[in-house]
Amino acid sequence: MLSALIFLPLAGAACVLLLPREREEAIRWVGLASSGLTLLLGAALFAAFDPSFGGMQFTESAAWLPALGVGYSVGIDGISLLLVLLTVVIFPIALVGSWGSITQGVKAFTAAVLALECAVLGTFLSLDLILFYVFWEAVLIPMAFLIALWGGPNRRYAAIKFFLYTMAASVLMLVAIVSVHIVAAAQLGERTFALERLADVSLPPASQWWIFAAFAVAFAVKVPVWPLHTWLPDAHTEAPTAGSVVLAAILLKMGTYGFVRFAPVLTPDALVAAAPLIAGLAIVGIVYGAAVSWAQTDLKRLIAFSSVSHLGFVMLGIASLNLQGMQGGLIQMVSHGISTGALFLVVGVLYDRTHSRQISDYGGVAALMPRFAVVFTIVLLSSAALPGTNGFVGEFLVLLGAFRVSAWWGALGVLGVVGSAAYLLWAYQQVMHGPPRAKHPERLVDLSRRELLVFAPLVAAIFLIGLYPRPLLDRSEAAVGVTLARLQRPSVAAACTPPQAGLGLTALPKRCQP
Amino acid sequence: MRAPGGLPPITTPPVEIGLILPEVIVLATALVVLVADLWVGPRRRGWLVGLSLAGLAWAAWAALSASPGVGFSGMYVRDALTCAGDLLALGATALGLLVAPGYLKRHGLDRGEYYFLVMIAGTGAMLMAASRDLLMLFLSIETLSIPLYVLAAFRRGFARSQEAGMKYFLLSTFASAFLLYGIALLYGTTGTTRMPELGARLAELPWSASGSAGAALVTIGVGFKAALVPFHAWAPDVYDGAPIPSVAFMAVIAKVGAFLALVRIFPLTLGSTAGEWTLALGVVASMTMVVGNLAALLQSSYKRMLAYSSIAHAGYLLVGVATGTAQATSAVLTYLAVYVAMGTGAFAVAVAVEREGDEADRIEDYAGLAARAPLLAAATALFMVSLAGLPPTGGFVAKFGVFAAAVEGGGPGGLALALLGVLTSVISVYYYLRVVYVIYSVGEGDPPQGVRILPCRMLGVALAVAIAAVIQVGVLPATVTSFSGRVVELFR
Amino acid sequence: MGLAPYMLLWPLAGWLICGLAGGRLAGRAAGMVASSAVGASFLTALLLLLGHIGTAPAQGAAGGLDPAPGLLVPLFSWLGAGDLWVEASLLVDPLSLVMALVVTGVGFLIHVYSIGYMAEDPNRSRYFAYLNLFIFSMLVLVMAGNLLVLFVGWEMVGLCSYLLIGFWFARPAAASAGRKAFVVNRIGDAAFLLGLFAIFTALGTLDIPAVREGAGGLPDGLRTAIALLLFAGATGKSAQIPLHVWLPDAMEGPTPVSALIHAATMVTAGVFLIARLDTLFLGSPVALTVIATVGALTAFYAATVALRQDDLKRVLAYSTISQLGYMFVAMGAMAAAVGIFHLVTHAFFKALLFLAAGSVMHAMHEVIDVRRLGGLGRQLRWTAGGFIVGALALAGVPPFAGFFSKDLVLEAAFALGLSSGNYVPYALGLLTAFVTAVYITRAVSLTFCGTPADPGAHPHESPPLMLWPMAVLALLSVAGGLLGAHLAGEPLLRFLESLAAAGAQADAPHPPASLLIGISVAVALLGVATGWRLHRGRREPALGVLGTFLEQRWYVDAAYEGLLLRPGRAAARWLAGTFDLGVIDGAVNGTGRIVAALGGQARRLQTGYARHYALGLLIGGVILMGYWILR
Amino acid sequence: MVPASAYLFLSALLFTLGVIGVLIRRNALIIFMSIELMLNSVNLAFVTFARQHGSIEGQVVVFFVLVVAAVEVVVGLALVVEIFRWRETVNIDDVDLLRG
Amino acid sequence: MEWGVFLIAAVVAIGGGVGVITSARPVHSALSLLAVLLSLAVTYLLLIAQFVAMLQVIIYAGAIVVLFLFVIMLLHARSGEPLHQKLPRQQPLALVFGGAFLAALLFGGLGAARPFAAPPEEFGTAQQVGAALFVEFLLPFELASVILLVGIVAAVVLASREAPGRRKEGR
Repeated sequence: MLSALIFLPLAGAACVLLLPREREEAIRWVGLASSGLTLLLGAALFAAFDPSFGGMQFTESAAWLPALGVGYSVGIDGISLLLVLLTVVIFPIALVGSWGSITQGVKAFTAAVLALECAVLGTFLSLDLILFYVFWEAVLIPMAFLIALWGGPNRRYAAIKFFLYTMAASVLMLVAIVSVHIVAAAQLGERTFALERLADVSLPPASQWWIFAAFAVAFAVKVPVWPLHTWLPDAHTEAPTAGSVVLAAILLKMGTYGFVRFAPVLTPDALVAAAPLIAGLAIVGIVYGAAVSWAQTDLKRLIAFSSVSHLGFVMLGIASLNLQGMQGGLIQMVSHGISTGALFLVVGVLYDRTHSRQISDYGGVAALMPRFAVVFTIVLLSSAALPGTNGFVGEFLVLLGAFRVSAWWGALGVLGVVGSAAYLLWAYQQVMHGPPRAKHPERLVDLSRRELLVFAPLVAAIFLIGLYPRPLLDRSEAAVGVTLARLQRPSVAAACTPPQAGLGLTALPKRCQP
Repeated sequence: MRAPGGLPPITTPPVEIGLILPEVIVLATALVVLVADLWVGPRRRGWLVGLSLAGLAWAAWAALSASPGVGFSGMYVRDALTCAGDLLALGATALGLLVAPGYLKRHGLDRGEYYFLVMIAGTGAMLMAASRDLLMLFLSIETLSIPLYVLAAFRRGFARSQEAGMKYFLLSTFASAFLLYGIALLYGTTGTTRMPELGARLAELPWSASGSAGAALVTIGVGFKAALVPFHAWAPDVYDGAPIPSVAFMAVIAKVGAFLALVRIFPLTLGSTAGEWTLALGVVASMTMVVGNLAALLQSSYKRMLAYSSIAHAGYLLVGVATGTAQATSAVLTYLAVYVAMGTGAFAVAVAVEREGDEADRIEDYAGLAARAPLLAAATALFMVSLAGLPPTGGFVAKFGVFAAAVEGGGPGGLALALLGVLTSVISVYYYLRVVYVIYSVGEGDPPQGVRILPCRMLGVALAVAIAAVIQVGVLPATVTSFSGRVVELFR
Repeated sequence: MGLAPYMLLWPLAGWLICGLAGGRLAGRAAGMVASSAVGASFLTALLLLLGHIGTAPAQGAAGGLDPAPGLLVPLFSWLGAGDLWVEASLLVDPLSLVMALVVTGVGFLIHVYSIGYMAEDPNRSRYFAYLNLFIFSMLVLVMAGNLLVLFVGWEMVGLCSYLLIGFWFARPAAASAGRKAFVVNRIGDAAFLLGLFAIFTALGTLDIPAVREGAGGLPDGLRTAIALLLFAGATGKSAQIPLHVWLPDAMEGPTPVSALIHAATMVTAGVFLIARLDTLFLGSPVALTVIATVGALTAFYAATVALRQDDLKRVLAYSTISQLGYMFVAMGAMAAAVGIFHLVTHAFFKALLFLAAGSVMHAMHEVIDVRRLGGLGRQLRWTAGGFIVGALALAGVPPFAGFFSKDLVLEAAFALGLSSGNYVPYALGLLTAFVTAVYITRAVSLTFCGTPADPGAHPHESPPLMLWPMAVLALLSVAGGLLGAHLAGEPLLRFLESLAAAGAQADAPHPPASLLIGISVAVALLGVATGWRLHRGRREPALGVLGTFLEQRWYVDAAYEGLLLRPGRAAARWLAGTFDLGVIDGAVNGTGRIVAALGGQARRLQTGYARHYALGLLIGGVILMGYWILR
Repeated sequence: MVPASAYLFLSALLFTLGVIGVLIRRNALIIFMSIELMLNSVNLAFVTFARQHGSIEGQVVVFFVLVVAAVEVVVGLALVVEIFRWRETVNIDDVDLLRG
Repeated sequence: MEWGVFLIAAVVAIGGGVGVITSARPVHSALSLLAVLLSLAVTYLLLIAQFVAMLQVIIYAGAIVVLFLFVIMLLHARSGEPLHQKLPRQQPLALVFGGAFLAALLFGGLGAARPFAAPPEEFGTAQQVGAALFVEFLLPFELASVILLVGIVAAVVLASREAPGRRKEGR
């Protein structure tokens, strides 16, 4: 079932590629159909998921590269379930949302988006470290494509920066993965990259540190944790709407997901030790993101920096290493996906009409586009974490979790709540309020039926999660509990064999002693 | 029968034809093609390629079915490495043959000698893998190299092609002399040129300056063929100037031969004195990765960029050799298999594009290729992604195998090499993806003037094979890795 | 579940109808729908009250009006994570019922008024949707059985306030005012949120009854900290120093909104919050002192500023701030019931004042600057009457409602002085009472007396739909004092007796009530007289530097602008420009540039000369050999 | 009897002379001759070692080196002639179109 | 006596070597090369390698040097070396690193030197070399024939006059 979920979009992409490029309508519908089917499958998965069990469900595994112990193994637990759900919901929306704006290269665009969906789902569902890494890197290609080919004027720079920055960070993770694998081979007596097997491995403290650091840098860039964020504004700004939506809604979650999924299992001691550092960076990110957002003149850049701020909350929640914090972090991931995705769609609506992202080019739009104003307001409030919307649930739990660790974390984190209201409302006012300022007011027609349909599920989700987040929280609670339980594991580092002993299967002596 | 001088008769031993059957088949095919060329009309040269491919297929079959053994007074060995080398060289040769005809026809170079030389070079590479003797290795290298000089200079009357041939020839013979002197010193130290005996005697000796000097000189000679920094300088110029089909072939076949020889020399022959060379090879590998990738960064010529990229890949391959474990060696073979496909493929793409009747070697010449030749563009993109080592292509599996082996078997040095490897890979992403970007960029100025796409059926076949291989290894790597895993038996 | 949820459902339904039906509701339809929703809600509240009183004897020990303990109505479980379990629930108890009645009652009147006031506005269905949403949110706030639910209401009323202040968003001032209100409120909310965290961390629950129960057992320091955090939240919503700056600007909204939200109901939420968690505050003398002091200072500050404001609505806004200060003084003086009493009477007379001011604006085509008004008493009799009733109530002239409640507040403040020796709140309160009388007299004089400033204007009295609500409010402003008057048996105070503060008051030494009443009355009358003397005939005495100081609101807004906002904005720009692009991103791009430069250097090694290559080979070979031999 | 080291000394010296010749001369023909010099010095080393070990291998190698040297000279001279035909130079420094 | 012969041969060889790399005219270089080859033949005789010495004289001196001379004659006109040095630092660097290389080579090479033992019977005769060639070195011998064939084909390809599309190109 999970494999079907992962590869259904890819099959859709293949179908799209087989269609002649002139038949744009057919291409669009095939694309939508395959991502829609994926959505249905995801919904079925959500329904069939057993909330009471904190381990992996629906697991599948097969040998892939047996010589090295690499396997194809996928599974889902409460943590990945939420992100999978988010993914399958966002992608059809992103596809439909770009029907109006992508007119050149529809075929390649649709195929790239679908391939991206496949890679993202694979990332969230992989239980084998190498498989995870494969999907993780595979995500970069279609995304960079989306930015580089359908992006704004500075797209090439943005795409290359996005690609190189995130890749540079993640290649170190590959080396770290191999190192874990080697220690595991010594301790377990078998070659494996399977997460569940590696969970039994105790890394010695020294290597735990650098392995955690390698993982953390890879994830932190993706999140992005301050000060590793500068690729994000450029990528967001230049990407086409669908790209921004997917980037913000889903790709950034890959980083936070990585923290939750791998750090507690592989490097629990280092995670516990580094938690204050992570929290510190998260708080800086929250405040910094908010402050810098406030000074932006470009709408997309503003939202990009708001992502830095909002993802800071997720990281703060994770760093609190308690149930509320982690659960809040998860909900915040989903919430940010929905609300920031919607914000980018909102900007996309404006951009489609006037081809400007500059805040100063707008003003008084609310009067011309009342329905749009309502949607924008709702999305904005969700992003500003107004109670009753999804954003509040996540931020509340995160801040509560953080506060329970240290009142200071809570106190500083709360600054973000004020800040987000300040810059979001400021931007909203500049764009929507005041006297109309647009050069071509006649272009600012209200939302079309298609656009309303695009926003409808997002708005529904905003309120649904805001008013009744239980279905999500219930499903993830057991898994988060299991994850946190790993951190309580007594440190067995002392009893560990040194990594040099009996590595590898070959009888050759060790080389390159320093 | 007794000679007048009263000398005893020379009884030649029986020729162990079964061992060298694959090489013999290729050689015979080459000769048949050389002769048949005299009778085949210019329009029917396609038959020659077909004939050659049939011969290569037969040779591959022979390589797979031949039984292992040592023969020719211990000069020749047929083992897993030989078999792997045969298949790699045959694959590279087949692709090299398929890539050429369209180009040769367009430029009036369509002569049977081309195919003959390609197959002889292929034989040389096969023999390099099978050499169990340093003299044999030297002769194999020459068998590989001399045809390549000619292939580089095959575009007669073209200064750049001539220059490529000249530089290649000059520097190659220069390096060969070093190699020979190294062989002489090793021979002087141990009294033999058979590799296993030589390795065993070197291991017995406590330390010998001559053995070390000899090994260093041999490294220069073989490293030259593999284009390792600082013995690489010929490669960019030669690849830049030589006709594209030749480059597509030589970049790959030279690596196959050289790295199989390096594997034969270092882990297998000198394995017991590994401490003497791991650091040296590691440093060379680092320099190769760094210089190759950095110099490729700002190239504007597609061929030249790929030339530096091939240097960089030599660096990655050498990481595997320097690590020297069975796992690393197996990874090197997998890497070579992938490189045969993606390296040839990347150059082959350029065969189909020409600007104003000549090679289209500027990267800008490929602008908007996606719109005009979507399949060709997709193939290029795939090769670039694979060369960059990104999943889910074979390039990733190849690099992953090498780096994993280095981390696992190389200690801190191996870890450092792997880190440097992945970081330089990131740099490489820049110049590979630049090509992809140019190919797919839409609406950025007019398409370049005078650029034409010239499809060719045989080229299509070559590309299809290469694509299939790159994807196959990327998605289901076990097929290739389990095969290259057979080299483990050599280490027992 | 009882009736309580329906009280909330009516305005919710009204909101949905007005919001979704939008422009399809022609004429007065939207207003009618919205008003009837709130009316229904009011009736439900009334029924609940009666039910509550009715069941009281069965449960309570004493008879009569003795209140029943609160009734917790669970709705659904909202969210849970680990030991956090939040049940969305309503708490039906005297305090919430009183608040609900005020909200829906005054709210209903103002809805009705709005039908007339907004008759010409094309976006009135949006207006009524917002208004209904506000009533719903306010009810969520006051009825909440869980602090997190309360916080939901708390933030949502802030949202409604934002939406309604910025209702005429095409006016930049309105849009800015709405944003300012929201953001300043958010600052308070942040503190509130921290208070919630602290409560949960200490007590493990956020259910209001449980928190009230458990608050007594908290250590002093923690309790003080929590109390101060919550009070900080209250200063935001209730516009106390230092977070008062948003309220005067909020007058950019439609006047009925000012009446409902920024006078009668929402701004009193902070007072309500303290009453709601009285047990928490009672145990912390430090917090109480802070509350009383801040309240008194705010009361005095705002009253003095109101002396020199030219915008009639701004006068009323500062007056509101000032009156809220009184309520906080009561809270700080452990007289929660008294505070609520003042809240109720204030709701009546301040709503009346605003509606009257709105009526003036309606008549004068949006002119509200008192310097351009004058002499309206003749043309707008009903309006002027209403305003004057409200003014008298505000000034604390007996027997108007304001007199009773304000007197009780001052009494409580005096009692505080008796018990703690801190007479500052009382003194300031008394002073404020005087100033209050002065400024409201000035407002009346400038607006309704003398000769019109603009003889060309021909104001017409507002339609009955606007006058009737004013009449009802005027009635309440006159008679509302009975709710807490000794003569009438203090029904409200007794009803609210469950508030611990009211109980605590009993232990305190009794102040000399009749003396204090006398002083109050004297001060009020003196104030009115002074005001009349100073401003008779629409005169405006020059006050020199002091006048400018007051006109500039003690330069508080300017200080915020100059010391916080502008430097903050500059800092943000610096971060976004110089630091983020220059330093952080510069490091990233710098790395790229270095690599590219290295690439250029690497290319230069390839000179094209074969002899160079051979030399390179030799050099490499020599080094390799040297290493290998000498190793 | 002349010791092996004397022959090896001569061999090394000649090899180095050849190396320097390749590096400092610009005439392609002289460069080729320098390479021949290097190959010959290798031969001397082989023959010396053959004598030292008493094994014939070293002498046989000379035969193969000779063959290769001959073929290389043929190919190299063909290239020189070809280049001379088009560029009218045998100066190796003039062959510098390809660089960077 | 042996020393005397060796020293003469060595001096001639070194002198010839220096001549090869310093002569201004290729002809002189070729003649110097010839001197080296012949003196090496003498040392081969000293090393009991009669057959090799013969090969040296016949093939090297006889064939290869003649080939060089032939080409020199063919290109005689402008085959001199220009005075202008494009690569000024090449010469000093070559000398420095050449010297270093020589040191390394001597250090390595001389380490392998051992005293000569009495040679086996018939050492170095054509018979013995031939036997080794056809028995032990059969495969290399066959391979050598392939290389020669390649050489022929290479010469044909490179030298054939039928090259089409000839034109100069450059940047």
